[in-house]
Amino acid sequence: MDNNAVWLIILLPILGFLIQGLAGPSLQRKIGKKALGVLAVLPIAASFVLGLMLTQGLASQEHAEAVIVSGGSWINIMGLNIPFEWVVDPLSMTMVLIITGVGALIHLYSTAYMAEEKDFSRFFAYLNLFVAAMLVLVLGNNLPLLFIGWEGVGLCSYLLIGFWYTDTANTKAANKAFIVNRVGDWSLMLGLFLIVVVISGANIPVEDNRYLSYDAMLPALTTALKANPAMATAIALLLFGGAAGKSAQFPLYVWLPDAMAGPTPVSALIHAATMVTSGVVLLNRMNIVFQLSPTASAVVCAVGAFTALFAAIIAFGQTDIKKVLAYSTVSQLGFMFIACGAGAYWAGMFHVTTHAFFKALLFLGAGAVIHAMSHEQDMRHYGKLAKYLPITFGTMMVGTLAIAGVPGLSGFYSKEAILGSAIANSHAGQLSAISGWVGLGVAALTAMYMGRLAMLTFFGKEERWRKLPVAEHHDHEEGHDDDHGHGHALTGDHKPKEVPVSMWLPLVVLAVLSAGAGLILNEGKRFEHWLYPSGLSQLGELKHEVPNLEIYSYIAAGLGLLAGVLVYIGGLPAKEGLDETKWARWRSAAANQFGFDALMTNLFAEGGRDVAIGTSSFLEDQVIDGAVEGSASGTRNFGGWLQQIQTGAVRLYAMLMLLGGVGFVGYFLFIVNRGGK
Amino acid sequence: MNVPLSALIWFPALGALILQLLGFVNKSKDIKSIAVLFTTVALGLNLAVLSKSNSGTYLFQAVESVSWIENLGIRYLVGYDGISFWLTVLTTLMTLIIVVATPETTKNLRGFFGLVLLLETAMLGSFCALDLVLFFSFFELTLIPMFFLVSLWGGPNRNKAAAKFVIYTFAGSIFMLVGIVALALQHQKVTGQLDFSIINIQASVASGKFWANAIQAQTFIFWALALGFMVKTPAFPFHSWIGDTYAESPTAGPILSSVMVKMGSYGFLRFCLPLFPEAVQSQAPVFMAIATIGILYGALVAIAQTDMRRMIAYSSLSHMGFVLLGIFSLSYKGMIGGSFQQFSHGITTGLLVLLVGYLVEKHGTADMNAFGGLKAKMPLFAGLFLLGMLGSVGLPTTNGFIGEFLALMGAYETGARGLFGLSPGFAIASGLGVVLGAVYLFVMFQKVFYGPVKVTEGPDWQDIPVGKALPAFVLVFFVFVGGLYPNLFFGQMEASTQATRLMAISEATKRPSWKDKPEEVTIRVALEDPMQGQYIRTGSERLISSSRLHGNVDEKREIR
Amino acid sequence: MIQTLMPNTDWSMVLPIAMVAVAGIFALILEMLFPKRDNNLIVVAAFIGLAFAAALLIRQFGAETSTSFAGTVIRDQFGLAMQLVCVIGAAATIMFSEGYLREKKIPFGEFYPLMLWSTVGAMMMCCTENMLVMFVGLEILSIALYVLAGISRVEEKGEESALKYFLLGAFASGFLLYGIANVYGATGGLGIEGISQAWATKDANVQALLAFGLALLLIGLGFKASFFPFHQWTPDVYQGAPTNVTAFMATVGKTAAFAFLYRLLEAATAMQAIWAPALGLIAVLTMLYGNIVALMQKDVKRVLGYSSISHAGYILVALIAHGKNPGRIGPETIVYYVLSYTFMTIGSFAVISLMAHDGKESTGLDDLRGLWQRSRVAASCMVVFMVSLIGFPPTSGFFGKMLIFQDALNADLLPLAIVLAVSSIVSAAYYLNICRLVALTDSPTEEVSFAQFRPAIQNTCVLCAAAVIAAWVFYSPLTQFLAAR
Amino acid sequence: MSGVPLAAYLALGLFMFMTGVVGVVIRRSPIVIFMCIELMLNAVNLTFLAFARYQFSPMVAGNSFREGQSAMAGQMMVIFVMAVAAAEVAVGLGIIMAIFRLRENIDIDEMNLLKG
Repeated sequence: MDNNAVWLIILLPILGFLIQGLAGPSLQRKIGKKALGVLAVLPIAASFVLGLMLTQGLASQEHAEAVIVSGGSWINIMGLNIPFEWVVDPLSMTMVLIITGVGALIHLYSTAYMAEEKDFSRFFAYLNLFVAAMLVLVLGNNLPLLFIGWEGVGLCSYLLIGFWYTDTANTKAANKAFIVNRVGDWSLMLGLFLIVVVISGANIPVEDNRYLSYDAMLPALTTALKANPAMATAIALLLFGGAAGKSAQFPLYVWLPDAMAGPTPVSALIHAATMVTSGVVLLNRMNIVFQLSPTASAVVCAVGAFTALFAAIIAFGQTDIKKVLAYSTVSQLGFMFIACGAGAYWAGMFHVTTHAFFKALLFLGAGAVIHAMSHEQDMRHYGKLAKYLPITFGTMMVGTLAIAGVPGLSGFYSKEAILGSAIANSHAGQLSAISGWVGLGVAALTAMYMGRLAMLTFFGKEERWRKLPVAEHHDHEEGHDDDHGHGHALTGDHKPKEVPVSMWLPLVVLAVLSAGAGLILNEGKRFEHWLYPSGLSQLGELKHEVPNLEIYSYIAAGLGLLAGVLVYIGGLPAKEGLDETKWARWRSAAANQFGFDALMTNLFAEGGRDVAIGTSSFLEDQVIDGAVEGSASGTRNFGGWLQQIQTGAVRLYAMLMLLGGVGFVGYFLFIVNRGGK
Repeated sequence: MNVPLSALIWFPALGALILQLLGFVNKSKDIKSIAVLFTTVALGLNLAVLSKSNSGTYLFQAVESVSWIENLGIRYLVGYDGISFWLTVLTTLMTLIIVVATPETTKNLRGFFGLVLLLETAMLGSFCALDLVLFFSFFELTLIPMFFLVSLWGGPNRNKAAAKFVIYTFAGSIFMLVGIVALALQHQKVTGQLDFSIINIQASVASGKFWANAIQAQTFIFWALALGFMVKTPAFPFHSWIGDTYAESPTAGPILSSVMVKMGSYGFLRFCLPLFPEAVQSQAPVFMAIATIGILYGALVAIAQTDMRRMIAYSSLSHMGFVLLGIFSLSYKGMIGGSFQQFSHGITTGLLVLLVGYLVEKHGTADMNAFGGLKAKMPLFAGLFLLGMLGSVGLPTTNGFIGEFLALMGAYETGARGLFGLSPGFAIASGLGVVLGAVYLFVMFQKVFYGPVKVTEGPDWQDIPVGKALPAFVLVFFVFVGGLYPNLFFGQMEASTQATRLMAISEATKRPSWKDKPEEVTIRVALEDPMQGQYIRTGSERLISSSRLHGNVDEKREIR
Repeated sequence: MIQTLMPNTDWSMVLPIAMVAVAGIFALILEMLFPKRDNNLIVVAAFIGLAFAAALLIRQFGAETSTSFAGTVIRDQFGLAMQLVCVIGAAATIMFSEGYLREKKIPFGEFYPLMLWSTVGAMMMCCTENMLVMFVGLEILSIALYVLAGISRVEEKGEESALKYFLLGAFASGFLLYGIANVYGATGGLGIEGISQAWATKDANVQALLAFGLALLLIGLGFKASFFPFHQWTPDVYQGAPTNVTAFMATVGKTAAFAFLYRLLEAATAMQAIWAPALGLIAVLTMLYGNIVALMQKDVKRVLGYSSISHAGYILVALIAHGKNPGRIGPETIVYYVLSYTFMTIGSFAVISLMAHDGKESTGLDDLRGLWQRSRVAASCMVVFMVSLIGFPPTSGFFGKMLIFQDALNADLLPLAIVLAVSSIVSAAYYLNICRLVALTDSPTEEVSFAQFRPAIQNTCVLCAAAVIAAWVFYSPLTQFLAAR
Repeated sequence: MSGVPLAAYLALGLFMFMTGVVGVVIRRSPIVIFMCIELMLNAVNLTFLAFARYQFSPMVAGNSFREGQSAMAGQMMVIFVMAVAAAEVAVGLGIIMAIFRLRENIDIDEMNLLKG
């Protein structure tokens, strides 16, 4: 298979974007939404097929090697050459398959989910654009290209979160997402600069100045950093800063929960399966830097572990089904970073893969539920849905068990790999082991809150929405005024209906993947050797055998699920009811993220605005501009004051002349007496 | 065809004159179309002139030298090089756009276009003038037309704004004049005759004779010139004219101004760096600090604005900060990034002002709180605005990114190496400006285009007609051309930028000079990267000195 | 002694002056012959006289520097050039006078003779190094101006300005004379060339007398040139006097004073340690005072009065620079500046004179509003003059400023240069304000419309504007011509 | 008369001059002011003559004076000063009368139409 196909992989979604973006509305009128939806899905599916072929070609070699497909040059100046070039290697292809595969499924799902939407084509335009940007991110062979994708996906995420833009809350969330990401991007950019400086400063020749292209950079960087480990830490931390922004690690995670304002498929694709994992991809790409800096790795571990725990706890405080999944995503991302910190980058990617499957599945399932429950997201109004939504229920249960780490399902294996390598390796010093054990605890928590979710949604004693007032039914197309842009709220007389095939089909496929993928990929370390055929250049083959870790995780998962079931078997406990004042203190605290988000908002958003307004109104208007205006008016007034000697009185004039003259003459004589000098 | 540069420079002024004389044309429609014709021809002439350009050399091209004032050593000396190349294009392009975008309902259209054309000549002139007095003349020539544009067609506070603009700029440039005269007198002291041609002065600077034991004078004169350029650029803290000018002028004002401010940054590149090497090296930290403060301060103040045009004004302060940052990083990447940023800032700011201008034209206000949910009413308009905004926040694949990226990288590099007493802190802090840039623009976008529809129904709220949007489309096109194929621009800039840089940082007698023989100037040697030399962290940079440009390739020397 | 009693005289030197004087006499005769007629005939006569004078001056250009009339008259390029400036100034003034006087209803024939004679006085001051001749010239100039200032006998303002000008002028000439007396006491002669000689004799008394005398002389001349403490008459008289007389005062009168100051400071180079600092201070005060106070004015003529004070300050800088080292710094700056100043000032006063309308004249700033609508030509010319007064290219004012900067830096007068820069920034404010007013299209004072717009005045404006711009474009030929190189 | 030293004449001249100056400043009637100016001029004349007589006169024995120094110059100057003074009187009185015709008094302190 000719590697130039990689161009097609990227261009097809862009083509889709152009069709949807430019011709969308008119096409929608001509050929209708269904056909338009097909047009949106096709490019992604095609890319997926191409991706499969490429991967196959790559896998057929017994040592899969990276192939660089280089195109024209983008930025080419003296001392720096940044071409358009794509890398086809296990890492990029893994991501390509996830993005296009899961992406295609979610596109398909969306065609039904967004069927009521007026701006149908706009949605798919953004979605296609996102896929394209994401592909650029993973396929680009140099950091600037990655950066294009990096900010590109940020933009699409911004546009999709704010898709229902008439609601200010959504657009605020969108801004938050973009701006918080920008902070990470800032750090990433500085990392780029530092890399260039380090390499060129060490006078290591780089073939035709491709300072930022992986194939040319990484060897040079390695030699440069070995000489100068401090720099390794610096670069590593800067890169991690970027990753933390995109992958929602503490403290930059704050944007992700709000990002749930977007349509559910968006949450599934962008904020669960693909975009948020690009930080892990970055760390894998640049793993050499982290290998060379135990310090930085330790930081990564610690942050990862803390985020995992923190988010898992918060998840208990959430009643919005999507929020629960959002925090579980944050938590799972924490796992991935634990792996990267421990040096088991492949494990990170492994979890990325499995997580892509079951988290996408869960979100889509949640979407199906929401769809069925006329866009009510509060689990407290669900209950006993299993009988209404059999397929959704079944598939979602698979997902739940997978993320809970039930043996045999994919989540188990990836989590296993992470915890094992974290505990068994000392690359990040003690911290990796600690965070490994923390991870184990979090696994238990995960199982528990997922159990909670499942119980509240599908089981229980009663159909709680029946308690809602029976409102008269009103029109669907009257525009978007409630949270999710659909004109009808959940009412007591609601009849949940199973979702159409185009929605449950993806669920089924994903369910199969979530179930089987782990087992297959883990078979004989297949995934690890696929990504890192000969181990890591510095750390070598990683060991991740921890005596009877399985047992522990069985217990963790088991206990977690059991707890979840037991607590919520009786439906919604009173002390988590609609009346939030009855809630336990810790739960209310968790509900609002222990005040962290509020703190951040006050500190940076509010505080920042105050600083800005202060600067503008005082420093600018009073001091700097004030100085200008002041000097003008001051001169004017001074003129008015000087003017007073122009009284028009001749004698005064004569007087002044006389005085001036006397002074003048006096000065002359004075000087002359001092001898003319 | 072979078009003389002067034809390009003076054609618009001629057009202005003709426009005034065509008394019998009275329908504003016809007047406008005539003006469009003139500006289009000007653009054509510009391209015709530039089509001859040789990107391989840093010598001036299409030079015309007419003896003007012998007894003062002033000549009519014009020519262009890679640095002025794209600025002339920017000038003619933006003028055309202004004329096209000006609504026919504007009062006294004849006079309006006359002034605009006059300004075009003035700007082209100052980008091409190679004689200090000639440059100064064109530089000042912009003031009076701009004064009338603002004070006759401007908003409620136009009088204050107009006077402020002119007097502020004049305040800077009068000291520049003192500096220019002092420079010529220095030349007289050294070579015996008065001379204002930068080619001659720089040749003598390059030979090291010029500033021999006159370092103090050099710093003084450098600052005298720099003051004028800082006010024009605008650099913190000499920026406070820009807010009023943007907010009170007619739409054409800020667009023109977004080109005019380039005279300042261009002045640094063209005059300060080549003529005052030691001063530039010693003062670089000061200017990096000024640039950084400008970037952050401008962004911060922009966040607090509620008037969109004021906000764009302060964003210009921030963006021009990147230009200065790049230039005074004295690294090749930084300088070329800064030069590129000049162009891209002109485009993006022009685009945003154009669109805001459309709103003002329709609704008479630019207060962002007066709008809301426009996206629902005017999707095309919103889309264009979004694209312009992306260019302004420097999203990759837009032109804004390239400039900021390279400028920052250059600043970071020089800083990290501790050259010229710089520190990477400047670049790191300036990077924050990119974040803040996202803040004010996205918040503004959210206020104006998102949220519940605040506006009344009515014809005013229909989407911008494609015809009216045409200029915006052109600019959007440039936004992405710049972002995806910047080499198009670099190709022309490289030689001149690098030469200018070497003029500033090479050691005396090793500096390139605009009098070098053409055959000595080969792109390959000229563009070998000095940053690749052996670096010594003592603030002294080893680099390929201009002797390399003259062929003997192996010789390397250190500064100081 | 014998030399002085029977001088070998070269009449051609004074011929131009004589020419103008004779023209004046002719004008008077014509006035007597045809009283109560329009004065076009007189104007023509005046022009012819001035034209001849100019021609004669130009014929002498480039002649060897020489003296005659027992050394009381000197012929040098500087003197000739300055005389030419006086002649041009007089001609330009006369050109727009007729129309103006008609509007103001003061059609007195003796106006022209007086103006010509006062030109004679100015020319005398330009071409002598002898204090007696200078004094006589000054008085001829002044006495004629006293009369002209009050020529409109029905206007109180005019008379008041005349009296003020007269009393203060006489007062000043008292100082001047006393100065001459002391210098005479020190040098024993009336020629200023004796000063350096006398100074060289390190006799304390002589030096004291010289210092005393020089100081008084500078006061007397400073009054005419309106330097800071001696300037108060300027705005009042400028406002009160008929506009054309003001124009004449502001240009020709000052030119003469500067001409003699130039020679005096050159002669007193040896004493620069004494006068340079004092005059420097005066220059600073003059520049700043004039510009700052002008900001507050409500009357155009007063504004220009104050601006003329500040311009006197600018020129003083050049004078000091020259006086400090006459060898390096020549007269070009003074001549060029005075010439361009003549054009722009007379031009702007010509525009202002358009305000006059059957007997009344309203010269408030607001009366300029909407001038554009009433006469585009006049308005555009006004803008040109204001731009030139600020010192923007493409006008002669720009090179004027630049030359002064050059001289100042050459003479190490950086502080003065900086003050000049600052004060011209201030000046921009009120000049721009005038620009704005004339260009405004919403004019409230429609009633002041130029029903019968005087072509002569318009021509004067246009010619002056053209000259102002031409002096920028053709700087080189112009200066070479004036320096006869 | 040779008993009287030059200094005495100069002192007297200076005194007269100052008297005139002070007079100009303090008096309110233009006529009187004008008289004071005349006084100044006469002080000047006295000074001239004194210098001429004492310093540069050939008649005085022991006066060694350089080329270009002459008593005549001073004396000539005096004549001119007188003549000019006469001319000024004529003009001055003319102006004063004109003013008197316009407004019945000539108190200069009441003339301040022009100010500011």
